[in-house]
Amino acid sequence: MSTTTTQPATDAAEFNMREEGSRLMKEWYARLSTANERKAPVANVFVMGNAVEILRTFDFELVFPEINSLQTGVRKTSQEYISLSEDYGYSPDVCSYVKADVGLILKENEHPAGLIPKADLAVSSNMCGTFIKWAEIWERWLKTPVFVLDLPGQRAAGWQARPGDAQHAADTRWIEAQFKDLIEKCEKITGKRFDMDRLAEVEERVNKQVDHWNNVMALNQNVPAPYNAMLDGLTYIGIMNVHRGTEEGVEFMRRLEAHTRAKVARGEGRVAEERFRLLFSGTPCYVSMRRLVELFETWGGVFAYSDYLTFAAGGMDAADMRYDTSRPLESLAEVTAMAAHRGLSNQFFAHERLAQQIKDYAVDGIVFHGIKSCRFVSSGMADTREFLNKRLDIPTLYIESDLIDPRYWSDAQIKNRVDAFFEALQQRAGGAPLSRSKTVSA
Amino acid sequence: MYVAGIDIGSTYSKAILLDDRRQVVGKAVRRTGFKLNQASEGVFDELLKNSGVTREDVTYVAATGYGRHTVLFRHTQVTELTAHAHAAVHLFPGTRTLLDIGGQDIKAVRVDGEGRVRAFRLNDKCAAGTGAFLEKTARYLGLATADIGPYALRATKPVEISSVCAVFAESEVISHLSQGVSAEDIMMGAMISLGSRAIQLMRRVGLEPEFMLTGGMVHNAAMIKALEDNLKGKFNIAPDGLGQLNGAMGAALLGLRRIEKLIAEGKPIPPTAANLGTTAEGPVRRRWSAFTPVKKPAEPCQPGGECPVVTAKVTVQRAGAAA
Amino acid sequence: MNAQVAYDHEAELTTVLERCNAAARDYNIPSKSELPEGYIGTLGHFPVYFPEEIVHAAKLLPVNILGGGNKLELKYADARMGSFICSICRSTTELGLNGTLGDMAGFVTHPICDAAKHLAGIWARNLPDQLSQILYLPQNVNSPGAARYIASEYQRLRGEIEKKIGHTIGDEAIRNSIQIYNVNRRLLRELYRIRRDEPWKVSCTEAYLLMRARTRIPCEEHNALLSRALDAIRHRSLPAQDKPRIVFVGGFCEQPPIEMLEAMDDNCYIVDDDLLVGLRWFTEDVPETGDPIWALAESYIVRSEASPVQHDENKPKEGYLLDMVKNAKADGAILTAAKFCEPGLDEQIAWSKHFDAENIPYLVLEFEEKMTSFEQMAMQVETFAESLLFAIA
Amino acid sequence: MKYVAGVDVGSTQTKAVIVDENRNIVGRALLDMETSMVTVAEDAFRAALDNAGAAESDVVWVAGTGYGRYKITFGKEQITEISCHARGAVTLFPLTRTVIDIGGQDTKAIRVGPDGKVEDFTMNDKCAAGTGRFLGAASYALEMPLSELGPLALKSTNPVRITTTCTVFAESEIISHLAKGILPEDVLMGVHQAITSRCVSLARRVGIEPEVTFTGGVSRNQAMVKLLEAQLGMPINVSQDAHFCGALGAALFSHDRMFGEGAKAAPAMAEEA
Ligand SMILES: Nc1ncnc2c1ncn2[C@@H]1O[C@H](COP(=O)(O)OP(=O)(O)O)[C@@H](O)[C@H]1O
Ligand SMILES: Nc1ncnc2c1ncn2[C@@H]1O[C@H](COP(=O)(O)OP(=O)(O)O)[C@@H](O)[C@H]1O
Ligand code: SF4
Ligand code: SF4
Ligand code: SF4
Repeated sequence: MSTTTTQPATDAAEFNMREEGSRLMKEWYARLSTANERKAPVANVFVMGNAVEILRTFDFELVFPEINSLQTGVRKTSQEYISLSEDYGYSPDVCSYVKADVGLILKENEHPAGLIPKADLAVSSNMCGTFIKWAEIWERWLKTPVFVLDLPGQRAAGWQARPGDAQHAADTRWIEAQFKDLIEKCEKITGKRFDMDRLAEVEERVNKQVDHWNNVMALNQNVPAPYNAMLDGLTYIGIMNVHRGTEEGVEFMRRLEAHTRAKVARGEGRVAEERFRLLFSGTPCYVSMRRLVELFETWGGVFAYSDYLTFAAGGMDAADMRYDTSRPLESLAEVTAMAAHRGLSNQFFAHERLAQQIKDYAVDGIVFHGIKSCRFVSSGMADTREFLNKRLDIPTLYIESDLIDPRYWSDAQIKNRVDAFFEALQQRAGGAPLSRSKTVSA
Repeated sequence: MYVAGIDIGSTYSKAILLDDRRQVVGKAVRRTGFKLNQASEGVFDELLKNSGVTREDVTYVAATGYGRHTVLFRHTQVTELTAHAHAAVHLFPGTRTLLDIGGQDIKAVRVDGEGRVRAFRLNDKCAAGTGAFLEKTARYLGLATADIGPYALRATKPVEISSVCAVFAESEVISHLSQGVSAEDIMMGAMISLGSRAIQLMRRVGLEPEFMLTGGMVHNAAMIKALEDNLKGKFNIAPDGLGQLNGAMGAALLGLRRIEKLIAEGKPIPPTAANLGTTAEGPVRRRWSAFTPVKKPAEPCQPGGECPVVTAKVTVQRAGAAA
Repeated sequence: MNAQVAYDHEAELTTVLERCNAAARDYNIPSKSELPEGYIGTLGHFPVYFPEEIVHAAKLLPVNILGGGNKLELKYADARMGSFICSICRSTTELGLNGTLGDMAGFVTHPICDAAKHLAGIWARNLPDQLSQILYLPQNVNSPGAARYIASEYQRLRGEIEKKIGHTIGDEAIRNSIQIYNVNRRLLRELYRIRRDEPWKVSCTEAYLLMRARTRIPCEEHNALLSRALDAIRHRSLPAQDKPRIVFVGGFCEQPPIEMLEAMDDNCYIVDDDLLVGLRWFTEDVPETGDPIWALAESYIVRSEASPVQHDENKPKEGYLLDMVKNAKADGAILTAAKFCEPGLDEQIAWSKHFDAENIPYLVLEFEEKMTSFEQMAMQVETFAESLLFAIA
Repeated sequence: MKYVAGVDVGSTQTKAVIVDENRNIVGRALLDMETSMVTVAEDAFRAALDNAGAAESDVVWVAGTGYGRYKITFGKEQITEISCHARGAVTLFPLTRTVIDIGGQDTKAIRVGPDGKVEDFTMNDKCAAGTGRFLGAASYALEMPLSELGPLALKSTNPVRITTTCTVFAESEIISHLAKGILPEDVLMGVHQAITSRCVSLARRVGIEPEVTFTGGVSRNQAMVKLLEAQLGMPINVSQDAHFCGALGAALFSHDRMFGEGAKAAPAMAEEA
């Protein structure tokens, strides 16, 4: 679905990831702003478990309400949206993404990035339970037809459904049945016939994109790490989601990979002096992300990886998760079933995955970021930490704040904890807790 | 015929006496203290003295407030929300949203044209955002409660207290003071913080004008200013210091209605607990919550630890037909 | 009034209630030696709905794990749960870690919300000997194939249990269990009918205790207790009081403390509620013939209640609540949600906005399983009752 | 002789410790918080110098810690109180594995490894319930100095249960219990129990391993020590210098920086304790 022409690829060194990323985001929002005018079909989808590939074949313009919400945080306007929905009646304990979106409805879709179009369809999934409650808000309030994609996750510890076993076959069958149902609904809404060949094309692009993505992720295993998984990584993942399966998306990822490779070849790291490599577990605090990264980087700490990048990319991080474009729909169902297993929809193997990532990225410590809003990510986190603490001798830090609700960010307290964490890391490394490498304001 | 309304609040006890034309005959306010029945006796005696009437002249007593059940000489009781709502609409018929800031809680109430409660919200069990927060801040600054208002009005550049905890606010006050911020500005800042929390609570019930402020805060001109600035609107405030007595007034008004009805129907006025010489109302139904009929403790008793299981012995009362 | 006869029924009811109260509020799992006759072990499951029949047919006692109440002191769970997780998940974790639930053969959760779903993983890590699993009850019950999917999940559960206990569970045994549970659901429907028609005869607290006992004792025993209780309740002669008729919703997963129910009983008649809705999930009998797994799976879709944790296009939740209010001729509703309960809190808004539109009075309350102070709550309920009755005038 | 110093600017009290080249504590000072953190820190430092009989010019390094550490203008370095309390506690009691620090505004639990290094820690957030301030409220309500609370509480035979968690409202609950005629010791014991159970549940988050060392101002309260021991079911270490633990840790880090390499706990200190 590439209507805008992409710039021809230039030398990797000239690639300005940040600019390019924000250009793509801007373009996407600009298209959304005119979608209703253009009478283009619009679908609301979530980052995890969304059947984007199918929707693309029907030329749906995709709205990611989660990204809208996080953007209010990045743009420091989330408080306004959240307050609107709390005044409307939402409890402070409700997921702040949901509340920012309710605020958006109350502000008649006026988003700092542009006008958000009214959706003709919403595809929700059971990956996060809140998705369903969220979609029900649109269903009730805006009368948006909602399709809940039911993706069976892992049933128990110690086993995963794998292609070839009966469980995987059963899950695939159920998912495929739902895809067919969804396709029928899309046909009704758009008045178009489903085109299997286009699905294969989209999948082909996603395959390429995911390959690049996995390479980019792996490049951060280098010392020093070429990018910060929690700052740069967030830009990457934004593109990965909104441009999943588009030409621009493939191109961005291709250039990003080349650019990152070049950086690694030059031995260039994200921070001048990389003293500690860290893994970030949990979702980011978008309002204060820069501040948080600054707190870490002044100590020479860089986030080499984050499990957020795994699950928010749709769990497509394994090499074997490629679409077989010769049988697009079955393959989509198969891969979706596997992605649902790999995603964070349960806690059966969260610790195993982290343990692997600790090794892969050679990190010195893990930062767990509990999110007040998001029980999906936070519920098992403290237990995972306990477990890892006991099994692996790895220092961990547990902090709590929120995705986009600035009221839960307490600078003094977080700074105190971060400082103490680094002092402990330094002591472990054999030294006394020296001061940080750069001075930072109190 | 006189009817008294008594509001035993967490910080202040208020009493008011109305005649049958709904005119105020007398009023009394005193600190509640910690002996609630003494507070009710005390404030009632004061009320009688201020009104120049005797106990026998008072036909009916309606109690409200958090200590309403301790007023043994009451004929009836209503909750403070019901009472406030009723009096608010009696005094200002246009009132639709009511804010009551007391010593230990804040209440926002939406009322209808007849003074009935439509919706309400209370703050949590946290002192940040109650009168106690102000009193604490004042205490660090060495101010008496009554001086807070006039003092804060002198502020020129208020600094907000961002701490969510009334206790941690103290360190913030100290740190502001050490940076040379004047005490007036700090005090006013505290009110602005409190004010924004209070207005937020009002938003939760829907900001329908007219607004009315009740409770002890009506004595605090600076607080009223902070609230009105935030609301960008005016509050109705009862004249003659009746604002703090609003709850008592509501109780008295409802009492009057009740007694008028009883008289119209030719029914006698029911006796009070004090008349009957009892101290508390007997339990009507068996309280299942009072038992913890556990066969064995929910967890092994720790040596020296406190046993988490309370096995209350309750004498079984046979409720129902036989009683 | 014939005091002698009335007294007997009251005494009978008291006996039953005492038994139920003891069962309902016992947080321990019966050990091997304490198990009721004929049972070989226990299997825990989390609210809301669970196909207990399958477990029952395996001669395992199905135990609905409902948290730890407000007397439990958390010692271990706080380290395992962030500070924003609901109480029932915390206290359940505590009971797991402190050994109270150590004798269970397994613990099964359902994806009603993320916290509940994740509980299974936490369990698996900490109690590796138990069968800790997620039973995927689908969130898309409207797509064709949903019943087949549920049936395959049930079949899987059956297989897992068979492996655990070492012998097969026959169809006949499941059909037999369905019959027993059908009787139970009929009795519960009757209990709720009495509450709707003559709420002064049985309080919400009493009904709750009667019902909750089923989460701990065999269904057969519960059937007998319920029959006795219903008989006694029918004969009860308590006068109707001037209290508003209220529907109470929001207690579908985390359990409101008994004190809270009592505070409501003091001021209102609770004529219908969604307490322990999973025990009353089916609105009609489950077919007692044919493939029992299929009967349960299909009934889950076509003969079931609506709940905040189940998305079903054909059962709009406000509609269901409105029916509840209408059928019970209620004057208003109390809409609660447990603190930190995402589905509950979201649903509360939807309900309240719908009630605004329909002009039905309601009160919004938030509760926590572990709360110990009820003064403020009682005051709110009292105010609500006053505003409905304006009884003073 | 050259000296190093540690200054712990707490929320309620400021502590300063002077340590000599041989790691002996030679001076201590404790001041109540006044209006300015800067001056109180300086005053405490001077008082500790006086106490040590040392001249300011002999002090080669000052490290600040505590809530107001960034306010110390004369300090050369700031270290968090978590590292400092752990360091201090491990120095006083080398077998320490868990440190519980209850101060005026924070309650912390720190787990240290066998090598004396911080492994994990946790502290209370945004609410003063369960901190020393809760005792402050009791002291205000009972009009009794802090130092007498513990001894009185220990006389209790029938403690009441304090149900309010909010420190501010606890004050009124205390008074209302007293007004009901409940003995002050029983009320006080209730207060102590409330704090203890909050602290213990916090401490359990890091996992409690023996030996446990109790630091911070509240460790001076014997009733708290007794209750903590009972709740944890193990004896806990308390030192005369526990209140100065944060400042001591800061001073020792200064010592490392100036005179030593590596952070080996000095046995000399432990003997002194
Ligand atoms: N004269 C006054 N000036 C300023 N504030 C006052 C005055 N009198 C009372 N207050 C404030 O009002 C609060 C008590 O209000 P009130 O409504 O009587 O409380 P309650 O009903 O909870 O006992 C106190 O916390 C105090 O801050
Ligand atoms: N003599 C004493 N006896 C008992 N408790 C005391 C004593 N002195 C101080 N405290 C307690 O110690 C607390 C201060 O502890 P401290 O560790 O200095 O805290 P901070 O570092 O936050 O100022 C006070 O709040 C008080 O409760
Ligand atoms: S709970 Fe978490 S995953 Fe779910 S919608 Fe909210 S932020 Fe997203
Ligand atoms: S109470 Fe709510 S949040 Fe908690 S487990 Fe139940 S449904 Fe989930
Ligand atoms: S935050 Fe502060 S004011 Fe609020 S409950 Fe805790 S101690 Fe009380």
